[in-house]
Amino acid sequence: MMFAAQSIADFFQGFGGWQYVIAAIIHAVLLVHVFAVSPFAFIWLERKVSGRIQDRLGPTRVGGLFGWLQSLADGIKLVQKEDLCPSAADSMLFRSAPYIVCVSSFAAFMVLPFSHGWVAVAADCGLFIILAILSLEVFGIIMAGYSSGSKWSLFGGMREAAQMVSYEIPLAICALVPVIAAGSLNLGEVGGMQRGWFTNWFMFHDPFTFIAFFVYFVVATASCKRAPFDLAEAESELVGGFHTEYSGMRWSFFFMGEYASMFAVCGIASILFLGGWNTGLAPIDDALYAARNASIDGTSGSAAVGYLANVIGAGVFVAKASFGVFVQVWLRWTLPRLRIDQVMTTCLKYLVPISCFLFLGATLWPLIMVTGMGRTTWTSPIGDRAAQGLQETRDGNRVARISDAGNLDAAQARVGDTGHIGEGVVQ
Amino acid sequence: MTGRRIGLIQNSKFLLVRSSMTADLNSYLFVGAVLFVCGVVCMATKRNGIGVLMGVELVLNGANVNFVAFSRYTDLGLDGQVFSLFVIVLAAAEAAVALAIALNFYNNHLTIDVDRANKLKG
Amino acid sequence: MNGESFLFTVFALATCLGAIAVVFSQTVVRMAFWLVISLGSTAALFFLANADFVGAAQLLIYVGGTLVLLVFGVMLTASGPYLKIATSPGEIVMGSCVGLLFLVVVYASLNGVNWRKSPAAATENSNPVVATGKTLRPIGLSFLGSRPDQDLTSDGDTLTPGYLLPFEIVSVHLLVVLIGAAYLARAKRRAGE
Amino acid sequence: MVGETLRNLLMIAWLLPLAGFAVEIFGGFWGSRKSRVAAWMSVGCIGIGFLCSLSALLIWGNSNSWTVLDHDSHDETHVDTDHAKPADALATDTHPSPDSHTSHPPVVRGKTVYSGTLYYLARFGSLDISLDYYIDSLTLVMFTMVTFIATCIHLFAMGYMSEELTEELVDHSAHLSNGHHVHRPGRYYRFFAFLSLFCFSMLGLVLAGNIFQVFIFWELVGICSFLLIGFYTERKSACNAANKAFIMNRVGDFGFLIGLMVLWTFFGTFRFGETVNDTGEVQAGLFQMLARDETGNVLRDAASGDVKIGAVTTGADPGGNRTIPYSLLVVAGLGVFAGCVGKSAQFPLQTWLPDAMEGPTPVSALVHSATMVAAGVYLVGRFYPMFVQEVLLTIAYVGCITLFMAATIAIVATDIKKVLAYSTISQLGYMMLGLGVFGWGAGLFHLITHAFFKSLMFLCSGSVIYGCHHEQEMPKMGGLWRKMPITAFTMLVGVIAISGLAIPGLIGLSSVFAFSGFFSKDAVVATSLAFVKDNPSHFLLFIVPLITAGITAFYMFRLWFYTFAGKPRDQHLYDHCHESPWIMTGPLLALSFFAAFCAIGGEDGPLYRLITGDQPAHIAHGIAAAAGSGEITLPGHDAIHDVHGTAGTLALIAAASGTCLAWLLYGTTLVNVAEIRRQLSGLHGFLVDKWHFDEMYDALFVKPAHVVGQGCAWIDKTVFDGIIHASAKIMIFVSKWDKLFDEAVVDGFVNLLGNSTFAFGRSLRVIQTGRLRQYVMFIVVGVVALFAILFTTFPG
Repeated sequence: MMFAAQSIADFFQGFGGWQYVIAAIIHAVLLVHVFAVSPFAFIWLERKVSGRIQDRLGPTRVGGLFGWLQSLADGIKLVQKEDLCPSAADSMLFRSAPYIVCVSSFAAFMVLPFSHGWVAVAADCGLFIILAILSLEVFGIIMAGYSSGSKWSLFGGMREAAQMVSYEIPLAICALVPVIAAGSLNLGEVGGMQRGWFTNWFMFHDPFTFIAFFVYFVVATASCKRAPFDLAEAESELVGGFHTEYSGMRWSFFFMGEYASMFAVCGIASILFLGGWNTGLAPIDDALYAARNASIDGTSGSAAVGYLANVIGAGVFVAKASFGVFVQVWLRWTLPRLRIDQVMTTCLKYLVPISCFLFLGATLWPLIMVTGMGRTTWTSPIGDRAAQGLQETRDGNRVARISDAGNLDAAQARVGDTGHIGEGVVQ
Repeated sequence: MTGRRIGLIQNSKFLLVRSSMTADLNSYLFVGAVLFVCGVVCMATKRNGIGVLMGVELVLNGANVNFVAFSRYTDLGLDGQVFSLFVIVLAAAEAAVALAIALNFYNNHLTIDVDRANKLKG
Repeated sequence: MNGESFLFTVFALATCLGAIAVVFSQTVVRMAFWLVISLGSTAALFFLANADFVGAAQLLIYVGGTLVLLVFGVMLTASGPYLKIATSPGEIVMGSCVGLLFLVVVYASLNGVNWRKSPAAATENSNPVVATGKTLRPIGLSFLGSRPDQDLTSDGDTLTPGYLLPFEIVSVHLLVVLIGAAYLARAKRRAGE
Repeated sequence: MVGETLRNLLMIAWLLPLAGFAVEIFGGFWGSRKSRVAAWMSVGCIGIGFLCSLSALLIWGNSNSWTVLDHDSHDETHVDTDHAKPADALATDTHPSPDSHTSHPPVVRGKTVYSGTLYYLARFGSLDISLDYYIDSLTLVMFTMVTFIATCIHLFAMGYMSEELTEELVDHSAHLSNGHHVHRPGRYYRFFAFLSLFCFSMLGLVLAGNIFQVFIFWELVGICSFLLIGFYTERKSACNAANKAFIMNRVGDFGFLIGLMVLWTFFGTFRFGETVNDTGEVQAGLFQMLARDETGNVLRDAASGDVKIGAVTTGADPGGNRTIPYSLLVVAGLGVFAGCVGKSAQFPLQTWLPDAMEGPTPVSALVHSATMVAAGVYLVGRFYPMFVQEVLLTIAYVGCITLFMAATIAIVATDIKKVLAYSTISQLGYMMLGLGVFGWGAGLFHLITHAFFKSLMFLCSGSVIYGCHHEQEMPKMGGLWRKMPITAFTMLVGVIAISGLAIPGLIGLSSVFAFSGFFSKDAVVATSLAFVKDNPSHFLLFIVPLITAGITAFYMFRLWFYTFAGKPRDQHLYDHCHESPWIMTGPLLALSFFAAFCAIGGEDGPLYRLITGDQPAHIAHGIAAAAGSGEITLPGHDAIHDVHGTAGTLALIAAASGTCLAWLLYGTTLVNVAEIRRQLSGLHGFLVDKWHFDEMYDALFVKPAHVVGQGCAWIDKTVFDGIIHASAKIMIFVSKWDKLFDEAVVDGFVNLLGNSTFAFGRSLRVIQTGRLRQYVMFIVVGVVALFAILFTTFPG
């Protein structure tokens, strides 16, 4: 789709700086589609998995094979539903809360790279930005809980707020553990560093990252208020939690947001720990890498090769993230729900100290390695990979500049810098 | 200073509406000014203590905007960003303490109305 | 009017309108909502000004932290649903008038100043270091006490100090605030009871 | 060697009482008022002092092999007089010139006078003031006498003052304003401390080697007398008596000071005898400086008639040509004598002594009869070489008046101690008379004997008072000899001694059996007779003492009869009175022995020889007045010797008649005393009023003093107070206006300032509404206003 964007941009050459805006919009549209379609898949997945786990078939009626149209049917039903607003509610907040939720969780996709260079905004501090954006989601939920004017919602909102605010801490810290190993917050670089055999995945970089992966996954599950941490929508106690009063599309927006954020956190996990779009098999990865570079240099092959390579990488990435989502679903139907105090205790009394310990360990690990075996890693030196990552990014920028040299003034180049739209051009 | 010229004549140009809002320094500063003024007015008009707190946050954000703008458009460079980072962190700290104070106030007076906090009335 | 200006206009309007809405909205939670809008778009402005890290920090700390905290406060100090402590319209009018005057004054003064532009980038009128957008590592290094952006550009004649000491001070300050806030906000018997 | 030994012994005797005083007064005896430790301490001090003095006397005698006592030495002085001697040789009587001994068979008298310097007080160029010692026979005799009597009196006082041995003593003679008696803790230790201090002062006075040192101790004994007279401070009478004594002594000491000034001015030294100063050169004393020719007259400059001061080894003119005007010499003598008058209670300063009887009786015995009052006489004797004829005549007349007047008053006194006091004055008058009529030895002889018997009689009276529980009025007594035989007997001894009774031997008067008083008074009377023979115009100087001898016998026996003989007049008193304990009667016996026999042998006896051993040279042969000149003639020894028999007989007759009269009047009931008293009521009243001396002084000094004082007071009240009050009023007036100014202007300004500030703060108070939002608003408005001003004032 990058290719498409670039072509569109080229098509709008004459419009001053506007073609990039249009390109950005088109990107956004594509992303929205990803964002909007994936929940259908995940809801369907959830139904089937829960069904299997509970020894039943799950949806079979609507649609043919495995009832794959069930979610679509649900969506149609929801769209048709009346948009209710309780009289006791603060209507303005009540209406706007779902938008906040799904916008925030959608915005996370801006900096989430699907493959090498396939990213809307290749910010230097991508991880930081994505965590920040994900943390916005809470606000919408609190809004919903507060503005619904019902005690169930209020309690739900409060629980959600407390849970999120406290779970952000170990989440960020655990995310920082592999960052220490990588030395970069740029998710693209981090992903690029893990090329080669799967031992290069940061999960296996050192014992701390290994533990950190599981801790991160638990925390991520909680921060997506998935069971067993779904106290915000505990049906048994608070009818529907923060979305008790919602119905129709607004209600579905919450679930879009939830599933999107599930996908987002799992994607982050796959990039930080599981090698991102790398398969973990050195020959394949090297092949794909060579293909991309060739396309970038423009020496051999065409842009289509690099594009194909990126498609493969994106598929790998989505597969990894989806597996993470599957595991979360799996957990939901396996583990009982905790009490709210247990949730908070788990976070503040166990996960935070553990993550802090992991953080310290990760910082000390290179020293241990150096004293032990004279190098900072037991796998291939991370410095080289970092250099390669930097190299790629720089190449991308340079090529973009070259390609646009003719008619781009500095300001537009700045926009390119900011939006990194030009990266994909050559690929 | 040499570059500093204050005068009604020269200032009169801000009165006429700007045709197009380009992203240059003055526009940022204007946004910062609006944030600042809004924050001040918020502080001045809100009777809810937490509203006053929000006003403070607005004011601080106006300052942040200015910092970032300067770092972007003048050779203040990174310092501006660093300063704004400090401002943000300290603002968070301030918010925490202020909120604790507000809670105390509420515990003692069963209200959050700052007008009720006139023990220091002369 | 290029793309940047367009984005800037959008976010600037969002920021200003959100702020104004904060001023004029009555219930606290709505204020918080508008504040989120305003601060979020401010963060967007930061991104637009190549201050990615600052923007992210703004989002994380302000929107995700401080504002949630504020809403907490709202809920803890709400003596009724949709607490509304109305301000007399006269005050609002007067405040807005004064605010307007103040805005005039501020804008007049900042407009009257000929800000010293970056000499290195006199043509494109922006700071070269920041213009590249690669500000994360320099900021981190400056927190560690070294300034590559300046030391490398200024022919290495003088080594300008970084922000190690302020950084440490701020960290200690945060710890102090944590403890102090916990102490202040700990559950007490109400005066009324 | 002998000099050092004597000096050290006497210094021990002198300084021991001082140490005792220090210990007793500061030794913390106020903590234990029941202990006799202080008393024993002082008794020990003075007793050791007595032993030292006695041994010193013996050592002195051995050093010159007692040549003083044998008759030859006495004659040798006669022999000396026959020889024409150069005046300068006579200037130092203690160093007989060698040629006198070459020309005579050797009766060698060793050095008998020792003088030296103990300590230099101050130096003024070549002049200096120092503590010296001057030891000759007189010094030694005085030392022995004083220490002995003091020892006896200390012992007596231990018994007499025993009632002070208590924490709570009720003084029946002292009344508080509310009429109750004074209750106070006993002051036993303090009494003995004062006694020790007195002994120290008295001995220092005797040992003194220069007239200034004498003056110092003179004042010290004055202080002790003051303290002891006023021992019962709670009694107003005691306080008054103490003040009176002190003040009257000051009157005399004023003259004394004048004399000292004259001497210091002209002689440049105070020393009596020669001393060797630390540079080794011999310094002549006063006695050496005042040269006398062979006739005993002072050397006078023919031209100016001034007196030459020879043998000067100090001062500006070593040549010895310095002179002193004769009149000033007289003045100096009179001045010194004035001091003696005050101290010895001579006319006209005698009135303090009877009042001094307010002190405890031992004090009266020691201080006011035996030693201190005798100090005046002693000083006259010591300073004799410096007196010229006119001074001596004054002395004689003063003594004459004093002795008669005091005797007459003593006749009518009824208080036993008062009688003794007046007799003391009278006897002191005798001594002065004797000295005045050139009877140097006689006067000092009487001094010693009188010290013994008068202290004896005072102690007896003390014993009587003690036995009669402090009853002093003789008319209430009578017949006490049955109750207190020892006292009565010893008292009788004393009475006989003072009356001068004697039993004429069959062969001449030279071998009479008599008590000490007879011999000494006999010597005085004889001297005066000799004097009168040479100067008929001064016949009173013989008549009066002769009559007074009878009066003395009369009132003394009157006293004895009144007290001890006859029938008890107050039965209650009689029943309760008792004999005193041994510690009081013991001293009585000892003293009575000496009172009786100390003067045995009369003028050939050892005591007289000892006293006159070192008498001034010009005395022995008298001073013959130049023919035709109005000057008086002073008798020599042989002249006195010639009239001795006559004088003695006359004196004896007078004494006997007085005794008989007393016996008639008081021993028997033949004559009604009251009748006589009524017939002579005028005279009696005159005498009872002590010749109106007190009234006279009151009229002469006190009243004028009061008048002057009232005048001064009037001036003070009217003039000075007027000035002060006027200035005060002016000040008040001014300050009123100042007050107005202050309140109106200054305070007004300050208050205005304060009020305005307060009001301003009040007005600002409105602004401080305590509303956060308003403050913010103020800030904003302020900033806006500021900028507005900025824009308008600095356009461009």
